[in-house]
Amino acid sequence: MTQLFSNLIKAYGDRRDDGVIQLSFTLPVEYGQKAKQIGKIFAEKLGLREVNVTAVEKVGDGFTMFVVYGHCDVVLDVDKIDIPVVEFTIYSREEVDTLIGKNIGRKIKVVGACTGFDAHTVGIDAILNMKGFAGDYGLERYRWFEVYNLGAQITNEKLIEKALSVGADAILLSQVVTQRNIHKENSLDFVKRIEEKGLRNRFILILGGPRIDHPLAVSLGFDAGFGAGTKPSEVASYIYSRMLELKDR
Amino acid sequence: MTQLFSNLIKAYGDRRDDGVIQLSFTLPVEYGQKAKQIGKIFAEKLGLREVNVTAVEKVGDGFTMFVVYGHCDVVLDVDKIDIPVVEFTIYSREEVDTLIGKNIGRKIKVVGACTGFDAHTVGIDAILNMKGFAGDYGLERYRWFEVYNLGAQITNEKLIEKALSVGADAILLSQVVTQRNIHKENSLDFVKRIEEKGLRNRFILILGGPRIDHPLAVSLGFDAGFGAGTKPSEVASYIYSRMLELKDR
Amino acid sequence: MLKIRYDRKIVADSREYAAKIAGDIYNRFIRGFSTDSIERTTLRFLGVEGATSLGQPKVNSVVEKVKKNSDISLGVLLAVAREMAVSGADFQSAVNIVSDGTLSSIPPSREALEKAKNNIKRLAVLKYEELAGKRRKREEFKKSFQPQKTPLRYLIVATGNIYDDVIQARAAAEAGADIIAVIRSTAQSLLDYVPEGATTEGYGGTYATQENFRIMREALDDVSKKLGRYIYLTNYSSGLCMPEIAFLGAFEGLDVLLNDAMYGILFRDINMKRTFCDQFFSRMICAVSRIIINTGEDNYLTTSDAVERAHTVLTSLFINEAFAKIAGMKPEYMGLGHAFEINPQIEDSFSLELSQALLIRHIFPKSPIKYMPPTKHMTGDPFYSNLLDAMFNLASKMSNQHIHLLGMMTEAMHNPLIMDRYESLKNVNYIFNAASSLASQIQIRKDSLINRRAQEVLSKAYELLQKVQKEGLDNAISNGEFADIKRYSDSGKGVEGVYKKGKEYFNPVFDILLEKTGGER
Amino acid sequence: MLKIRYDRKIVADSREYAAKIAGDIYNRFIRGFSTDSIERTTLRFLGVEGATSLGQPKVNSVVEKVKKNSDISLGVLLAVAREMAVSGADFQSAVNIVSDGTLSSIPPSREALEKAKNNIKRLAVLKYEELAGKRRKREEFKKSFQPQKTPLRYLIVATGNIYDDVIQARAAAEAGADIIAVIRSTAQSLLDYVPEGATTEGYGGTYATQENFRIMREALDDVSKKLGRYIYLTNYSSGLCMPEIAFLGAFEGLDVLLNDAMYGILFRDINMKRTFCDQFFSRMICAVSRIIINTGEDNYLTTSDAVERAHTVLTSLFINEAFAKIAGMKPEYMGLGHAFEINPQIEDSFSLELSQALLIRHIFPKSPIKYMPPTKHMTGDPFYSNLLDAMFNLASKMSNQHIHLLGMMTEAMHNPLIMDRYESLKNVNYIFNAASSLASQIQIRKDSLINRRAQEVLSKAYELLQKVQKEGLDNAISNGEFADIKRYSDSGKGVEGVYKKGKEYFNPVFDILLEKTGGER
Ligand code: B12
Ligand code: B12
Ligand SMILES: Cc1ncc(COP(=O)(O)O)c(C=O)c1O
Ligand SMILES: Cc1ncc(COP(=O)(O)O)c(C=O)c1O
Repeated sequence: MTQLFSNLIKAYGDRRDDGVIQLSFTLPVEYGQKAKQIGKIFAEKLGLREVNVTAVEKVGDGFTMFVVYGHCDVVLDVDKIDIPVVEFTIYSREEVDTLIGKNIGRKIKVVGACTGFDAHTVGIDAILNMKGFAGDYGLERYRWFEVYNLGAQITNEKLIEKALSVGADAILLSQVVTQRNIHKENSLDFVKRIEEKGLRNRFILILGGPRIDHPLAVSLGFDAGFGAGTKPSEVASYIYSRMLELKDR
Repeated sequence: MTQLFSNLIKAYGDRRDDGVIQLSFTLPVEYGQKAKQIGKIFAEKLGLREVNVTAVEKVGDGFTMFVVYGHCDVVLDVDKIDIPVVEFTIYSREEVDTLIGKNIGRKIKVVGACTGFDAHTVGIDAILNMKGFAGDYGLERYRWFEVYNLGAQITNEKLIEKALSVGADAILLSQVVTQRNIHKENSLDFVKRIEEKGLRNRFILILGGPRIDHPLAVSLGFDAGFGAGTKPSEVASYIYSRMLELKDR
Repeated sequence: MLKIRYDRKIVADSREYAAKIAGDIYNRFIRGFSTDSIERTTLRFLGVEGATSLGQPKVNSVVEKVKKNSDISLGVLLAVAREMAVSGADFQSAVNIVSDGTLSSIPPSREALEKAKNNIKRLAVLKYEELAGKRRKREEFKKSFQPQKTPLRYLIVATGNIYDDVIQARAAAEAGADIIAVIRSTAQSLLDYVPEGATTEGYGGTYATQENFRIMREALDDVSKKLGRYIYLTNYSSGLCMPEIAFLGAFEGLDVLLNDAMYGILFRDINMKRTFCDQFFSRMICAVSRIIINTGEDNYLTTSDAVERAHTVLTSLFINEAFAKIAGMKPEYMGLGHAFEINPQIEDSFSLELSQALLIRHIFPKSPIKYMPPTKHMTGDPFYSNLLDAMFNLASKMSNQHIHLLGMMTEAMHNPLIMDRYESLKNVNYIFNAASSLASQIQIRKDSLINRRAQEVLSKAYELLQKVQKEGLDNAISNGEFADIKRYSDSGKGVEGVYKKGKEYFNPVFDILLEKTGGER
Repeated sequence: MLKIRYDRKIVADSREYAAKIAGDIYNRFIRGFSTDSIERTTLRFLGVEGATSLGQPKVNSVVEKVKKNSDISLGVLLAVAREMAVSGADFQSAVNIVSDGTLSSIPPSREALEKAKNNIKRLAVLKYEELAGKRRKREEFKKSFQPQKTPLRYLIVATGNIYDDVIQARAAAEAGADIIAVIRSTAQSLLDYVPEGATTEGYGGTYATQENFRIMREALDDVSKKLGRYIYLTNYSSGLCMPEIAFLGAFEGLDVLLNDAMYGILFRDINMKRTFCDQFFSRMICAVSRIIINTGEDNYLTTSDAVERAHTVLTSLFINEAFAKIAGMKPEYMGLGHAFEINPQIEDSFSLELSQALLIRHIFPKSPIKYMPPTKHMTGDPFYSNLLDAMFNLASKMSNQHIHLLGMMTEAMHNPLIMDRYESLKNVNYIFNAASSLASQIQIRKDSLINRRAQEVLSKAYELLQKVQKEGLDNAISNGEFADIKRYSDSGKGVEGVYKKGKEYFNPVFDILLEKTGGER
């Protein structure tokens, strides 16, 4: 365990650079004398050293679950990692309202929905509805936002139509179900439709959901992405600062 | 997710060969906007695909903990894995006693201890003392075993001396503390001393402890290894069958 | 059981209000109406199965054709009877003719029609007996096992592939599950037909089909024998095909069905009238087949706050109970549902949960109450989320719930992996055993938060019932009283499939069910 | 607090037996004896520190030399006083001379000796005042913070490197820990000297040294200020250097010390007489410095069964209490220890644990009881083991224990990783908050298992005390009454370091401590 340069990092168990991590997984092997070693070899193949198989349990006929601790040699050079981050100042609701009034001078229109088969409205409601989330009021509560919340289970096409018809500034898409990457497929479909209509620069496009993050959203063609625990004021602040940028151009 | 041949296995999440596993680890990075992506890249470097970073939490200044689920492409050919297993029949205490009486015809002498700095006696006591473990009586309770339990915190040297002085058939070494591989070092030291004295074939050498398994014990130079949850009757059965083998030779 | 204090008079009054609320809906929206799905169920009941050459389920085709070529308000069976009367065809052939759209336009003679109708009536009696026979056989099979200790351990499988589901279900049963629920593909509730055959796809589950029911039932019967413990099978009937799925479930020996009087309205935007009719018919089927229904009040707490709106759950339970009574169900089969969904960061959250759980257990003492685990506040950290499940397990054991849905420590991540389910069972097995008789050793203090909270929730539920009774349930729903969701009586999916029965409406299956269930209507 | 029923008369009688048991040991083995470590502590008390040129701690060197060149039974200080008297050296110089082994063989004049002794006495008073000053300053510092809610969250750090320990301790405090315990390297208890300086190695922890104490205290004071919450510091004094470490701990501002009257005998095979003397002296130091001691009865349940031998814990607690009283400790500083160690597969294990926890909490109402987490039955599956900790947390909250050791879900694997500790805090924070007032809302039924079990454990403890009193504690230990381990009065480590004090034994530090503590002897 030699100490690495400070920008190079390894996993930290209880000492710098010890590389300790924990794994759990199930293998389709019968529980028995050999199972533990198979689990060990599996972890070794993944690149762990000094593998400690701490649990080997039968989860069903022909299936064995493992818990493993081991040392892992993955080294990251954090300075070299380039991560897109959303750069904007987060204001309170009162501040955002004042700023929009002063610098934009008109109501910002946003249209939001959870499209596709996805019926989870709680997330988009948390951002848009009066009630808000974790004590932070939703966009409907803002003086300078005009909100159209279309709920869930509508098509991407409908969402775009609505945005056009009300003359929205921003479209907020929520995606909660991620099984077999349905959220990515549906988001791509949404962006494709926008692009086909030549509307990519017409709207600020925002993607949100518990498994969304900014880099993912950007890679799917959105302007920004917001994940688990997002507060409405963060989204409001982002939209405001984006509007300001667009105005300046 | 193509189905593999039946001897080739991948991790099983909820479908054959989906390869899903779970990880948790801590990185020495500040909790913040970038942390999640660093965690993701870490998991990808380990070889996971479609990494889902489900938890990113601050465990202290400069330290962030991650929980990750992802797909892992490690494939094992279970048929090709060669795992040493201890081959012997497990008998009950009554059976072992009858068999020793019949086929060995004299008391088998065993000496056991937990040597080095290791002070954990509960494991070796579970195997040797009357009381036993999980309802299975210890070797002291057997008619045909003569047991010398030296407890803990004695040296390897003393254990060997005692074994010689009582004319033991088997030596039972327990190792519980494994921090920084002290158990391996101490076990190797034990075997080295035995070998230096030219006594390797004089005793059946058995290693035990919660992190011991048969392959490890064999690699350290023992005849057999026993891990967590071992019952005394298993050890008794093993010693008996080894004695029988040695007698036949 | 651990006793709590609350005003029993308010409970009695609440029940009365609920009876009025449901009775009003029955009179205004159910009695005198039929729906596409009721008609299709009738056909299935009489043995119509399979698909047309275009792949459409035959029962759908028949109903569609009757709507197009005849008068659906008189019931599909009248159209079939007519065809039988005119062409002399037997029931099945007549059904095929109607389905093909080639039904004759000549009006039948009165006598021939009577005869045909009588034939169908006889067939209905026969089929009813067949179903009853199945039910009896299953009950006998069940009786050949020792009854399990409650709370029963209910586990979901949701791989999206029925064959993988079988693997997971077997593993779960072996690890200690008492009930296996096969989760349906998302949005099946919006399909206006029941898919056919064994299915290997879906999101978040695979389809509820007759064949899937059969495959899983067979597997579980096999495991039951192996383990010497009866394993219950659950699926979902909610949605546009509620009565059809109820029938298929009954036919294939399911023990439990998700079936709520309002879930489809609120959470799937299915039309109110449609849902009211369908739930009634489907519950009559459950009643005669002694299927335990599960209601979905737990869902309310995913969109509403579990502390502020706890009483809406209780209000809805009273209403669901009243609807079930109208359909002729016995309390022993009313698996009313509630949930452990309070924000875990609230001080005394456990006491509040326990209070709610005890209150519901007391108010519906004979019902196999279904208790749902924490979901909304589960996080991406499985170590932590597993603890919420532990406290949920403890609350369930201490209040002796009947059907205990096992929580998953990966609730916030994905459909359960095989090991998630296994860990969940380890959790529940540990807690139930460790706290085995805890509840019987303690008493709740008179002036405690637990008692105060129970009384508060009850009073609020009562007030809401009063209000709903005044407004009418349809209007209350339009006002967003439940789950903070608003729905209107003339919108929503499936509204086009509801019709007022004509004077000559003919449906002996309906009649038998009405007769056999003898509900409070 | 949650009330349980038990016979208070038996408690009073048990206390009497325990007082007799400890008194007997005091008379036979403590009064009139000193040990190597007591002598070394005396020197440290008077300011002797540092190492010889050979790297041996000076206090060890002095004692060794006195044993070799003079009469240790009269106390090291008499040898030092003699040297002062003969050579006119001041205290420190005289100490160095003795340490070098070059002490003069000429007998001092009576007056010179008296003067030297008086000088040392004055020094002792001065040093005592210094220590008392430190204690007062710390108490003031502590008072500048809001007192924390009990149970206090006690977390261990055990990296084996004091600097890593600091990192982990800070992280733990930030995540909510109230007490940080720095685990010692295994087998330090067998070292007959206290290592010097900051240490970065050890197995399962790093050494207890004065410098390590200082480093960690400084870090925690800093964190306390940052968080506005006083963070307590704990280390271990058990072993061959019990009184020395107690003194160093007191000097460096530790709040809690592991310090048991019998642990070293049973678990480290340290000689009985040695331990009895050392614990007495070390506890006098803790008494004057208001350090909370922690006893180690929890350990009994790692070698004995926690159901069968639960009463041995209680018996031992009575005895530890009696010894502490003799040393002049107040109940407020007696952190008597017990543990949650029942096999989790036993039905009603939680009720049994709760019963035991309540019983102990009731019998020692003023003491900052230390409650230890499950360890023996923890498994290699952290998801599962975390649940045992959750139920332990619940038992602790429900019985309002004082010092709550956080369990680690990786107890069966390794010393805690940084994330293990974090998860453990999440666990305890959730449970304590969720069950915040639960205990005040319930009552325990008269005829419950919990009450019956409490009475049973108490009765058995009482019987054992009776027996021990008859046999004498030394013989009871030889008979294996505690932890199923047998130890004999003339064997064990450190026996050569115990001696009967001669008539002229001189030790003003001892005298001051005896005077200031005024224990029940
Ligand atoms: C509540 C809930 C439901 C409710 C939904 C009610 C409703 N009207 O929304 C009901 C019970 C109806 C439901 C049904 C189903 N659900 Co659901 N459900 C959940 C649950 C428990 C909580 C989700 C939630 O409300 N979270 C609270 C909100 C506030 O958090 P959030 O969504 O993350 O939103 C925040 C951020 O992400 C962000 N955000 C979200 N959207 C947006 C959009 C924008 C523009 C921005 C800026 C930010 C933003 O801001 C919000 C506030 O911070 C989750 C499990 C869980 N604990 O996460 C499962 C879960 C999401 N459901 C799941 C599934 C599979 C289903 C079903 C398909 C199950 C089935 N087969 O029947 C059905 C069908 C739903 C469908 N067709 O989509 C899975 C998804 C698995 C996956 N990863 O693909 C989950 C994870 C449960 C599981 N483990 O199986 N569900
Ligand atoms: C009880 C216990 C103690 C007791 C020991 C009492 C005693 N006389 O044995 C006390 C309290 C004294 C103690 C002290 C310490 N302990 Co300790 N202790 C444990 C604990 C909780 C349980 C161990 C146990 O008794 N298990 C029950 C027995 C029956 O199981 P077993 O040992 O696995 O034995 C079975 C098999 O392995 C096998 N077996 C074992 N030996 C042999 C030998 C043969 C020949 C055969 C055939 C089979 C066999 O058969 C047995 C029956 O099935 C474990 C944590 C845990 N849950 O595992 C920590 C643990 C082992 N201790 C640990 C540590 C670090 C210590 C200390 C060093 C802590 C400290 N710094 O003070 C000290 C010092 C001990 C020392 N010098 O070695 C660590 C070890 C970490 C590591 N992997 O290296 C653990 C894992 C806890 C932790 N997470 O930190 N400990
Ligand atoms: C009563 C009820 N029916 C049905 C469902 C789910 O079915 P679907 O997603 O197909 O609407 C639920 C979900 O929890 C439910 O509570
Ligand atoms: C009272 C007491 N002292 C000391 C220790 C540990 O110290 P050591 O391992 O150095 O003996 C323990 C362990 O739990 C204990 O309970």
